[in-house]
Amino acid sequence: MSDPLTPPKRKDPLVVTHAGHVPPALRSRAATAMAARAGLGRFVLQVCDDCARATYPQRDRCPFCWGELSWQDQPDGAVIEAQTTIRSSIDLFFKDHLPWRIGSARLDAGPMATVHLHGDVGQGDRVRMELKLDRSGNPALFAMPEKETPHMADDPQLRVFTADPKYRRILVTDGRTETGQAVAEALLKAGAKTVFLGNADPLMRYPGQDRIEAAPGIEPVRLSLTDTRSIAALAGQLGGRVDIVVNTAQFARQGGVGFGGNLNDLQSGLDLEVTGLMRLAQGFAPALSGRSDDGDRSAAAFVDIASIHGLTGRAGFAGSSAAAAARLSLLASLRGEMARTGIRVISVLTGPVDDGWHQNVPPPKTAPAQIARAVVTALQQGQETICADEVAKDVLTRWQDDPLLTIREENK
Amino acid sequence: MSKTVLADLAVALASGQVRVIDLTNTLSPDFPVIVLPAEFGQCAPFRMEKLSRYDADGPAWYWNNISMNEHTGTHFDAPAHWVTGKDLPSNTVDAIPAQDFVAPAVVIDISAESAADADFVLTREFLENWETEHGTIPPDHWIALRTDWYKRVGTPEYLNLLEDGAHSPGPDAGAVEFLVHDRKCVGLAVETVGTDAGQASTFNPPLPAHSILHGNGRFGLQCLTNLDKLPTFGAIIVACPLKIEGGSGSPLRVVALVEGETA
Amino acid sequence: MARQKPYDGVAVCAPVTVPYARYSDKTAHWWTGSALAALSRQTGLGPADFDGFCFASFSAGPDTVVGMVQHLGLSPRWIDHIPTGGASGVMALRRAARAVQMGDAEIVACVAADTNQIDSFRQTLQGFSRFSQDATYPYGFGGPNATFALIADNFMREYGVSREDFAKLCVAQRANALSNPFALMKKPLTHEQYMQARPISDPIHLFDCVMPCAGAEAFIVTTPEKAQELGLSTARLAATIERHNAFPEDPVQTRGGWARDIDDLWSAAGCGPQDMDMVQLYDDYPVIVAMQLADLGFSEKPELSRFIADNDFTITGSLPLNTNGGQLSAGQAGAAGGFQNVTEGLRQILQTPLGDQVPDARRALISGFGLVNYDRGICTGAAVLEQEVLR
Amino acid sequence: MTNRMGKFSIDRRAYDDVVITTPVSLPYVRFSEQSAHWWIGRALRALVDGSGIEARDIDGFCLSSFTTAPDTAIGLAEHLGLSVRWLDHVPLGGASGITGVRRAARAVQSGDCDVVACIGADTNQRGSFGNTLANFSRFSQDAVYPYGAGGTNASFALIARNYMEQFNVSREDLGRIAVAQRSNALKNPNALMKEPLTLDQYMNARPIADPIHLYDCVMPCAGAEAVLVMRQDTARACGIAGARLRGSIERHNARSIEPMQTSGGWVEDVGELYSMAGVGPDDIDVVQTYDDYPVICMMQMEDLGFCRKGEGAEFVRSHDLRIEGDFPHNTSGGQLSCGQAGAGGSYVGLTEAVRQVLGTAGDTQVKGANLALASGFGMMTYTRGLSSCAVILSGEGA
Repeated sequence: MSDPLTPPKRKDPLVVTHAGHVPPALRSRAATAMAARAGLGRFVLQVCDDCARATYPQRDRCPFCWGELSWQDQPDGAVIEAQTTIRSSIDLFFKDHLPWRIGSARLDAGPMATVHLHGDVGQGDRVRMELKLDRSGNPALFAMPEKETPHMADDPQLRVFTADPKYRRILVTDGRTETGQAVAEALLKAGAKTVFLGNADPLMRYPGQDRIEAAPGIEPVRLSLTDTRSIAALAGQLGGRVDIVVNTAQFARQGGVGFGGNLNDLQSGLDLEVTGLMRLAQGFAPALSGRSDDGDRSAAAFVDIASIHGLTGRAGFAGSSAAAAARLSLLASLRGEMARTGIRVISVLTGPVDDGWHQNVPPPKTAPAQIARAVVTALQQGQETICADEVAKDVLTRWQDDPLLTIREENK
Repeated sequence: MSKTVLADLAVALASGQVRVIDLTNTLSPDFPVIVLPAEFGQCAPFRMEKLSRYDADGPAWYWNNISMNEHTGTHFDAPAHWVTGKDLPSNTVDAIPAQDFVAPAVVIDISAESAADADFVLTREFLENWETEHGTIPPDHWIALRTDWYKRVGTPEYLNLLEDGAHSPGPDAGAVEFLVHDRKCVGLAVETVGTDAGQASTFNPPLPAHSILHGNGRFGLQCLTNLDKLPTFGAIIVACPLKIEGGSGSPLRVVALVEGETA
Repeated sequence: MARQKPYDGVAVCAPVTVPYARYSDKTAHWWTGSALAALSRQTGLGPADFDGFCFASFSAGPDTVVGMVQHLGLSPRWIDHIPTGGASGVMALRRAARAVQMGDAEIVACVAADTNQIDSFRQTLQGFSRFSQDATYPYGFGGPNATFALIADNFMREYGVSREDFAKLCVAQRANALSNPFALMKKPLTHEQYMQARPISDPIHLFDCVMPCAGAEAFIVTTPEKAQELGLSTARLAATIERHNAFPEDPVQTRGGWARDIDDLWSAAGCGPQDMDMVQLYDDYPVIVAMQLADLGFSEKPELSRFIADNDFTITGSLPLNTNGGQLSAGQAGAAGGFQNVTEGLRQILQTPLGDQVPDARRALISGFGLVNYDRGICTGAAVLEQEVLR
Repeated sequence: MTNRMGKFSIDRRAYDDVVITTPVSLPYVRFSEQSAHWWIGRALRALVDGSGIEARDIDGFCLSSFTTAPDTAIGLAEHLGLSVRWLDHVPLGGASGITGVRRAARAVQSGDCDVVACIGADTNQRGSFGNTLANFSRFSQDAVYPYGAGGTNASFALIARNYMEQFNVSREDLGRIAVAQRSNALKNPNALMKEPLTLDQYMNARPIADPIHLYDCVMPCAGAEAVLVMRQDTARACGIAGARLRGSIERHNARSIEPMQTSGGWVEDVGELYSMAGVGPDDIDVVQTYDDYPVICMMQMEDLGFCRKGEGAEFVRSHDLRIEGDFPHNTSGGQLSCGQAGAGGSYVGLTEAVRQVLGTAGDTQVKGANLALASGFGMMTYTRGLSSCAVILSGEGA
């Protein structure tokens, strides 16, 4: 079993914050393709289109018959054939995390692989492989116990690859919405120490305010994503203490483009969701980055919840989808920036949320609780992209398969 | 009026005999704006993005881009703001003669009543009683409603928004009709976020201040401060909205000129 | 000085060209695998069947030959890594031939492959060599165009060769390319178009330059017995030469290493320039083609202009030159550009051309030239291939 | 010995009268501010000085180095003014030296050139070791280095642990190899390690990546090793003594489907090695294995036929591996005690083997050594050493 994580002690103000490093980031294009799938929580290997054998490390051609390779989900079982504990490393990141355990895993899928080891597994063990992302956003094979072990998630080596909310202090940007409240509650339930819950207009009450603000662990804060000054003020106040930022801002309005679109809605949506995301990132990303490897208390993730229709556009919600598209684009760039500092950037993709702005949309719709679950799962798994619900999953699957077709379908 | 009036005024300003009172709230992102039901277009609050501040984006200068609604912060309502005034001549801020932006004010103090009842309604009867006590409201004056509401700025009690809507004092139709038709007022100047009472959408007719004032070519001034610093009679209000082409209103700096020691 | 021993017991076969692409999102590893897959289709051999592997590429980094061996599942007992660009084809041929002849390997796959991603060419140039980093690219970053402009300027003045002469070579190569379905250039080139092309770095103009692209070339070197068993047509390696950093004392390059070893080549081959049915010369620039025509014994340098005028370089002409169109018209796939002279020569004498067949082709002269480390190409090589058995 | 030749029936031809001469080992330094170009130039100079052959008569050049980028062999030829008619670039790490000599031998034997300078050299500037590791191969970039960046230590730890468990090898057994080499190194003035090493010290060394401890690891350094390869007639004409190349093998990516490496590519070809040379393991007087880790030395003792697979531990227990012992092994101290000069390390055993059979090894000389075996192993591109090679040399009297 793993030692249970203990609540981090208060930081000694005289101790220099540990500078964040990331594991070696130089990878091949094929490895980067693996990362893209790892980010979705898939366990994939390259499989030959001709001879159907799986291969690893990442190749560009099959080593058995020189056929073309494609990425496929693979059985995730493996056996650890050998293990070692690295006690000396010339890499800054690993040097900081020594001792570090790795092993040689014989994957059920066929190939041998060098893998990171969970504390509860060792030589001879059957394990369950997970394809994680390391702190530089690159793929990492991680051997987990085959069956759940006590405090499994608290394994210090595993926690390097996740952004588990346990004992972490988290900013949720918009407590005025049902989604924001559901996310805050789920994070507390998952062990978060504190949730700073944003309120764009503390002078105005909001539904559910009394209940959520009374919840233990909730600290209401003034935060308006459309107000640069309020973000600067909050970052100045909390920047050094927030470990995870979850942006739940949403401005969904019905409307077309040439017909029935509302320019003010578009502007408001862009200001809140797009410019607001950039304001939030500018306020908090530097502070998060500065604490990306600060032991138990390290900053871990920046989460953004956006409509899946940012990928495709959507008839009837043109402006909202455009804002989501811009938001996903900003987030992709932010992900690249944050990969250099070791902060995971997570996209939670949703279908139409079951709220007042989607009253005319037939079900299935996304319940705020589903979004909250997805946020927690992504953080616990260290996943980069997660679909909160069936609609998002469906659109993403179709989009991965044929983007242009899906764009047409969603805009009919 | 002799040709020395302005010279006299200059002397009076310099000597403090005439003082300038700022009736304006600071434009800031924190200042609340009117809230309409969510399905309507919403009034944009004040927002400011720095362009440069003696930095790489402008080494020797400091300036900001700002954005807001025409009705954000301390602001002026032109007759075109309301449907009742939509066909009047010169009903937008750019078309209103500049002459109309400077006018004397009469201050009606309903602060005690408002403190006692946030939904206090100003009636014709109240005004007539007031005149009995203070004298007749002269024509061509701003009617400044002192509620001391400005002291609530920065608290939820300013908008005072409960589940059934906002609660703040304002006139009923009779009062507005009286002020417009019988007293020929320039407009209504208030400290609350609107010239109408918080609950005025439930009045019959609804929103009488907006409806009657603008329908008769009169103006509104909202979100004022310091009305308690003005004399009942004798202050002159200077309220020049931005000259926005076809604008329905405008944020503006409102000042009052008051004489002597009067506080 | 020892003379080269004959290449007894060596068969060259199975030329492969993977169709070029102007830009490719694939890696050099992929292109190498494509070439091996093509060899496999032609021979039925798989990864376990090759016991020798010879590799040339600029864009496989950080891998070299041995990384490629692992990547592509080979388990050879002889490998060679040839990072000499335009000379790599002839060098691979020589190395593989000696390995087979000496019993160090029996079936050697020789592969050159390079990808061309959107920014690869600039990056290759940038990281090309220390001398180029220190002493040529800071002088205008003209790449090889600028270097060869200096060589061409000097050569043209020294030997009375004109752009008109180069035009004839380029126009002939383009004509040859039109029958090659894999050539990237699909339109005819007229003498007039050549002359009026925009200047790149005087006197180099547009049609003097190759077009960088992605592609792969491969062939097999084995024993005649093995080739027979596999049912492959074979060519014999009659003679080869190779030279590096020859004539460093020449102020500007007017000759390549061939000039030092040409007698060795023809005496070992037992024939001469007049016996060649075609020449496949390294053609990064027409001035280098002209230089080879002289250094390899077809003409004296002062007579080059007349020699060019007197000959027809098209496939059916008096001296077929770069019958696939050469790099000038087929494209330059990095190090694979240093292999296409071998594969094209081989295809012609094995009677399996991509495009039109050179009539009665039995002997091909292959010449390589490569690696502008500083101010000149410093690797040169040449080989004479002869048709042996057609199957 | 079983001949493991598989489907390839072709016979390796003998090297006839090819000889290896002029072994050069430049004194190593832990860190060097000089470039690899400088070290290579210095090695060339030592070859010229040591052989009396003039630079312009060197017409073949074979280079191995990790630190010449962006240059390769050809860039160095121009840099150092060589004009050659045969050139090879051998980027095979620990297998470079022997592979390079094999190529050079075929070139001089075939008359493609007369004298080949074979050089392995690397500089070691602060950071260059990490740089080499980080850029070693695509597989290491994608699938090894990001798993702890333990470099080869971590990868070999996995091999060693598996090997030790499978074949019942203890750390003491491996320690014997390291301790004996240190004893040998003390007689080699060029060795970087100057202090004796006891088995206790070996056992108590700090762990690096279990079961690899400090004295299992080599020390990266700067240096160069070199030889000349030519035909016997050329050597005689120049009055240089040379070691005859009796047999050699190489192999890459052997047995890649075995999950854990327990043997190197030697097992595929070792029969041919001895049959080419016309001798057997018992005839070898001195053995230089590639010693990036003692466990790899033991693997080679087995794979090269000195004992059977699984008997390596017993073999080192029952033999004295020192210069004066009954199985003189890595007599210069090897990389474990001399230092590992990058690709130069691939030549350490070779140059020492040449010196041994020529009787010019000085204080490390094994008495009466006439037949020497040197082996190479390299390119840990992923989880195993990809390249292996070996050579048998004899003195002129043989």
